[in-house]
Amino acid sequence: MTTLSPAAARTWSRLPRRHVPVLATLVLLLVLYGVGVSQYRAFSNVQVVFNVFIDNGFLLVVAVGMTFVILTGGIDLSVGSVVAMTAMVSAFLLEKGVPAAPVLLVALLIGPTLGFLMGCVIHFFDIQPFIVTLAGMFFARGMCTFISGSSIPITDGFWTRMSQERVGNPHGNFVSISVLIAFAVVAVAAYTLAYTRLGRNVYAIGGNAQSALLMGLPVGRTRIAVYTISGLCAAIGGILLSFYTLSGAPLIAVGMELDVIAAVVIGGTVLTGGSGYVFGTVLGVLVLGVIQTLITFDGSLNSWWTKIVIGGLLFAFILLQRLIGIRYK
Amino acid sequence: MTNHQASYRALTAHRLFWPVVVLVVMLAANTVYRPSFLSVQMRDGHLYGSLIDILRLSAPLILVALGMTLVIATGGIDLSVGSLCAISGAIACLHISRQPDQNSFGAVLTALALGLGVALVLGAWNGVLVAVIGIQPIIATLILMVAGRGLAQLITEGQILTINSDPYKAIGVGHLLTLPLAIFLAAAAALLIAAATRRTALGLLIESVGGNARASRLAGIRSARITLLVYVISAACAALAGFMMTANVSSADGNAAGLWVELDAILAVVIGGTSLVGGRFSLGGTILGALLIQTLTTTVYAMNISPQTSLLFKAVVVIAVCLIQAPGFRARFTRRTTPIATQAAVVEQPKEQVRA
Amino acid sequence: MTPSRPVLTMTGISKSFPGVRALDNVDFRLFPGEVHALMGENGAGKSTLIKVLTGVYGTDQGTVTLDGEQVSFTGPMQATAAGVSTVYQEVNLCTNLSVAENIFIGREPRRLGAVRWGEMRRRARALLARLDLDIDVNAQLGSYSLAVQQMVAIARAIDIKARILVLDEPTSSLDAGEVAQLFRVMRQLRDDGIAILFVTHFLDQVYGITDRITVLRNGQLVGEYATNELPQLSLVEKMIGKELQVLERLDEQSRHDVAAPAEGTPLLDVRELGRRSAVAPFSLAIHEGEVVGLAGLLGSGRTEVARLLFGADRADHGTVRVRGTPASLRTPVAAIDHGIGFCSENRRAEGIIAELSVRENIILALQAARGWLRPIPRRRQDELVQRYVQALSIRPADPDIPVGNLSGGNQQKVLLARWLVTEPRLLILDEPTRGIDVGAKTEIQRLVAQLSDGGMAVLFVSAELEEVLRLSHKIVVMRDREVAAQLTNDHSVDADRIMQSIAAGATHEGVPS
Amino acid sequence: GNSDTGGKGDDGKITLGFSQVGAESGWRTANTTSIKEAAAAAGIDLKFDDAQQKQENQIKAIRNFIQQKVDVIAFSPVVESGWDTVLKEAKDAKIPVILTDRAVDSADKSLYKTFLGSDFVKEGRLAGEWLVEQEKVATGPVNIVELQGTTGSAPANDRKKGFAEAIGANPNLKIIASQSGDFTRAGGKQVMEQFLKANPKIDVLFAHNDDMGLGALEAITAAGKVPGKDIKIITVDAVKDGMQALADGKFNFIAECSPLLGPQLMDLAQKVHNGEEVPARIETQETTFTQEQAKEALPNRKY
Ligand SMILES: Nc1ncnc2c1ncn2[C@@H]1O[C@H](COP(=O)(O)OP(=O)(O)OP(=O)(O)O)[C@@H](O)[C@H]1O
Ligand SMILES: Nc1ncnc2c1ncn2[C@@H]1O[C@H](COP(=O)(O)OP(=O)(O)OP(=O)(O)O)[C@@H](O)[C@H]1O
Ligand SMILES: [Mg+2]
Ligand SMILES: [Mg+2]
Repeated sequence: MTTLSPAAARTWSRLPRRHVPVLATLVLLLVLYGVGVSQYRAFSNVQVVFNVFIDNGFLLVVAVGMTFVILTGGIDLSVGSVVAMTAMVSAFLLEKGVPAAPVLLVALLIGPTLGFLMGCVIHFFDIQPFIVTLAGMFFARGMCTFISGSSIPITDGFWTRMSQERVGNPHGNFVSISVLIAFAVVAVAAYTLAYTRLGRNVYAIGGNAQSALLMGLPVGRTRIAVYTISGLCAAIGGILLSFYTLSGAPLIAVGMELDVIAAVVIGGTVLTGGSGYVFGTVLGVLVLGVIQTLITFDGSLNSWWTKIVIGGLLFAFILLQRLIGIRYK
Repeated sequence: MTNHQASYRALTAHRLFWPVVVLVVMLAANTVYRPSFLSVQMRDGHLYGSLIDILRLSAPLILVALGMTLVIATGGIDLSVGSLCAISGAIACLHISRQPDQNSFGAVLTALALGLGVALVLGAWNGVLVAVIGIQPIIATLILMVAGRGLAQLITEGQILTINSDPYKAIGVGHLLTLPLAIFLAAAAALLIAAATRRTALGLLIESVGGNARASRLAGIRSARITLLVYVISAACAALAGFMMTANVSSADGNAAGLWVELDAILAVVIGGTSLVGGRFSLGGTILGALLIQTLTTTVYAMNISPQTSLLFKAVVVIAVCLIQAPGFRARFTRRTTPIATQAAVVEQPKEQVRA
Repeated sequence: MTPSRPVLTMTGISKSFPGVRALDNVDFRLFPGEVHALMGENGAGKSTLIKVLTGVYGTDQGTVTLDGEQVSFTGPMQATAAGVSTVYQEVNLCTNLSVAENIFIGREPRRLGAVRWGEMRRRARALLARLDLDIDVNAQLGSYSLAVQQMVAIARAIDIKARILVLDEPTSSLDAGEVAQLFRVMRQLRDDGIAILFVTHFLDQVYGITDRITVLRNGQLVGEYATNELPQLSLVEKMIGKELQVLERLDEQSRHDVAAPAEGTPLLDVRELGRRSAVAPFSLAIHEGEVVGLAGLLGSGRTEVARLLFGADRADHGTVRVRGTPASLRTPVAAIDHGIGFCSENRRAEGIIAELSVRENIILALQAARGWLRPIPRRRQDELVQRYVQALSIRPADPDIPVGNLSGGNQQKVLLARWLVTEPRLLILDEPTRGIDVGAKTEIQRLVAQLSDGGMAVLFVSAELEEVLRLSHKIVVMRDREVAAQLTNDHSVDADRIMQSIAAGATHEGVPS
Repeated sequence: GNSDTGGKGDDGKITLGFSQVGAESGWRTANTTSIKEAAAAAGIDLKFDDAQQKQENQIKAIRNFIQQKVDVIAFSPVVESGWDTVLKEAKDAKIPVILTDRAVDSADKSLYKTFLGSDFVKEGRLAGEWLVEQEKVATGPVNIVELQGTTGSAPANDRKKGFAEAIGANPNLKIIASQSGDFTRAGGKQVMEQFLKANPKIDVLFAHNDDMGLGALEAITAAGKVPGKDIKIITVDAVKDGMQALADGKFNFIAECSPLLGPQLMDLAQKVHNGEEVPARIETQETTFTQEQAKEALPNRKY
């Protein structure tokens, strides 16, 4: 007879345990926001919060894709460049007079295609994701400069509308359409991870790829899928960025992959894979956004102090997050 | 199976065979493009030529990548090395620039000691965040990557600090026995690290921590100390590289010095055959990887590939290197010609022998 | 009752790894409605044959025929789809997922493509109840002990409605109760016409459930026999290829009844040591040269006790004295400093470092204790490794191959060797004979007895009650994460008595007050 | 609510929100310093933001300036295009915008009040014109190598363009190699080393900034050639180290790109705030330097 009834006392402490990192992040984010409000009067404007979303919509979408990849224990360094390439290709095609719909289609296809190819190389040839996606990063950035050495403005009507349409009160508080798209992506991703086989396989592979293989899960297919998803998210992010800036520039989003990875990790996803939530990623993006807003509001830091303070705030945040995590373990 | 075949097989099965092939192919391509590429002349008592340039310029990358190898072997990663290069270089240059006699040996030595000292402290900081507080390495070192750039600029006040010190300059462009001094420094560091890891048990313990951290703890390894140590070593290597970079141009540029060198270093480590997951590491492979990357950069300049396309070129080469090196790729490629039975002997063991 | 047509036929299977011929022209047949034992020493090629069957490895030569059709799986996914359900030797589950998910992942109940979590949990609960396992299906699998994980893996496999069920040492850390439960289920499945391939090193289990036996030796087929026609003795003979010696030793290995040297200051004396939500505070004294056995059911907290004593988990209660002086065992390093060694039950996650060589794995703990600045000279390493490779018959006997390439049993021996070279004063062994073949098991038992005669204290945890009884001077019985009783292992103690005290609960015999 | 007055104090002090590109070069730092000093001197409350070379960050900063209700917004665009949306928001909030250093390519010119800064194309052209003048008498081909700035950046594109236009006047002048040195000394040196090996005869080096020229200088010396004589060096910027090299005869010509926009900017900010009319485009006072002019100018060079 085997009885392993978990003591009732353990149930309450176990249930939220896996949510503790996310909850801690949420609390700390609110504290950070509180600091802003107490320091700068204009910080309490609702529009400030909306702006954080408006300004980070594309980052959020890309980070959602990265969450999939990191959950499997991989990494995708190509996202920043794919974002730039998507924006660049869109701008280039629009400049050539191609109508908006085919441009959108092409732009949305390039990212996933590249992601798919990278996923195949990673899976079939057993090459480390870091190096494959680094090559992908070189490739996509190379395509940007190859298409044009200088930035290309977008004047297309559809793009302009998407860029300048204000949802909400156009003279009061509003968000951009990109924010709605970003939320839609987040919702779809969260659903996929929680309720579909693909999503559960992602977690399984991140937990232990070899076990997942032996359990008869489609490891290869899933792995290729996550890089494709990340490519798709980067492509959507690229479109949102082109809405945001109404142009394609060869050097835009340089180093974005690091911001994205940072956001995902701050959101509580473990880099070795297998644990984390899309909601955490949303929080991670917001943390970066709020830190930046704080610094702009301060407005007294010079260039190097800006970097030092960003580093310092990041440190304080992660340290607290970690300490809370330990306490509740 | 003839003797000849067997030795060929042993050779191609060696982990570093294929990177070497790519390196040779690249040099050959350069030579075809410009036959004088390989020529080395004697000029002012030292050797002069593109090959020498490659060696000298790869010295800092080799240094950074060596430190990175150890960090990666423990299953970590160090993104802060670029900023550490900038900081240590800036500190050294700042100290020298304040001296009345910039050529004084003593002043240069103090400058180096200062730069190195600060780097060691920052390396320990990284180590503490990772090993003691338990923050994920990529994030822990990202903090210093961001803030460190700011520190470096704070030190130089955002300007490019030019110095005029021959002893310091020698670190970057000096010569010894007709060869650049930087090569000797990198080689010395490589030997030192090799001795420290392979002559002692450090290498074993590092590989053990990287291979299975939980098991290592239960085997009584003080993994926190080991982890701390590798971040410190990595910082020290970065500092030395920072001295070289700044000495090379006799000036400290807080913004540009060592920018993105962490990516190159990680790439070198990975090309060298060390897995980012941690565990077994190969210092020789890393050095080869660094040489390969520098050769690639030099090739872009020497063949005058336009800057617009140079990244595409780089992408192609990087992918070629990994593909040709990947056992999975070669297995698929050779399957048609080699009977399957002998294949297992050629194909190198991946971490877990499981067919996907 | 054997139908004429086998559901599975493997003919002329060969498989080589670099330097090792793991399978050499092996034939194997499996009929519907039979339980078929695959027997052989450690490293004989059992697991490899299974992995060839399920497509984890490709074959060098040979064919696999399933229901008369030749198949060539390229991976476990295909094998599962074709009706081959497998529990591999090392527990291969995802510890980051919940118990329920581990059972159902890949075939979750769904509606319109969406996973039905509630339904999944309900079915998981029902399934586990069938195996008589009452655990929280919502909890992360990793929070349960290895034995529980093994049960979950079995649950997963039997729920897949398969034609062939492959069980590679599923019982290695289960105790009698679970084994009986498992056998009940296996019989049901067999009666439903499912073919079961069963690997184990426990001979009584072989005779308890199997219909036929196939024996492998050194990668070669020795033969296929009907269980009731093959006496135990000849089975062992066929497995080891030598005559009888081992069995003789098995017999002469009687109860370890040298009077327990339980006087004087204990080597280790813990009072009220405990850890919230893991083990209730307990007191225990271990003397030099004493073998203390820990008995108890699955999840009774034996592993927790062992981990607390080694500092692998931190106690939040109680005091420790080593040779009379107060000590703190807060970390493994501290415990090792006090001369304690610990061999974990979970060899893959907490034991071997797969990439490192056998040599490196063996000297690891000793080297760690010396610090990195004092490497063990190569000659000394060779000496030590040589000695234990021989003493424990680790195969292949090449100290430079990665330990991950060894068979499961051989990996276990490497782990044991790691601690033996450190010559600890107290060695804590958590399921040290897990997956080890009959021959080697007696070797290890003898070694333990020998070491304890030489003054080393041993804390011995094993799911196999016989083994505990045979070796221990004192037996500590655990129940529900509490020490239920401490018995001196004299002739009055036997398996029944221990089972009784497990059932009865706190009899608190001989517990120091 | 939106009733906040943000940074605007009651003392009538103007608040200027300024978004800088970053601190990627000594030139940029001098630019920042000039603006900060001028703001202090003019009694303007400066909200400074560093965008770390990212356009996204600049847009974010401008949005935040709008929220803080600053009186005037100024910024040095990282790239030319892509500002319409956020500038429209500024316009709706009735905050005037001044561009510094680089122009933007908005079709709607009402989105900003004025542009203050240099003309990169012109700098390239000035450099080229000087060379054409110098090589008037040249009979054979003149081999030029070019060190470009960061690929894809506006100054690199424009200087390259201006220079190419100007030297088109003389078919003898030929750019035989052109590579990116990323605006850094190390980059300039490394690229120049290979140029020297690949091309036995180099007559002229055109570097898109002083720093790359200074790096190249070392490579030239190491190759046993005399900079300024064997190889003529033309650069842009005129930072102090560059001027020193020019005065020492190692460089031959520098087209100035002045970072000292501060006083002019503050002046403009005040005017714009007071609703005064300002010209749509104001170019900073910039000159060119030859070796002799450099010797004179060097002692009172600030950056
Ligand atoms: N991945 C591998 N790489 C190299 N050799 C291997 C590998 N897997 C198994 N071997 C070798 O193949 C032989 C057979 O191993 P296998 O695991 O099949 O033994 P086993 O009969 O299951 O033993 P055990 O009872 O210990 O589990 C052993 O000699 C082992 O060292
Ligand atoms: N690392 C751990 N973290 C959290 N809880 C654990 C851990 N290990 C075990 N437990 C819990 O403690 C219970 C007792 O497990 P333990 O391993 O001590 O049992 P045991 O008596 O050794 O039995 P067996 O090893 O046969 O399962 C487990 O079922 C599990 O619920
Ligand atoms: Mg086995
Ligand atoms: Mg146990």
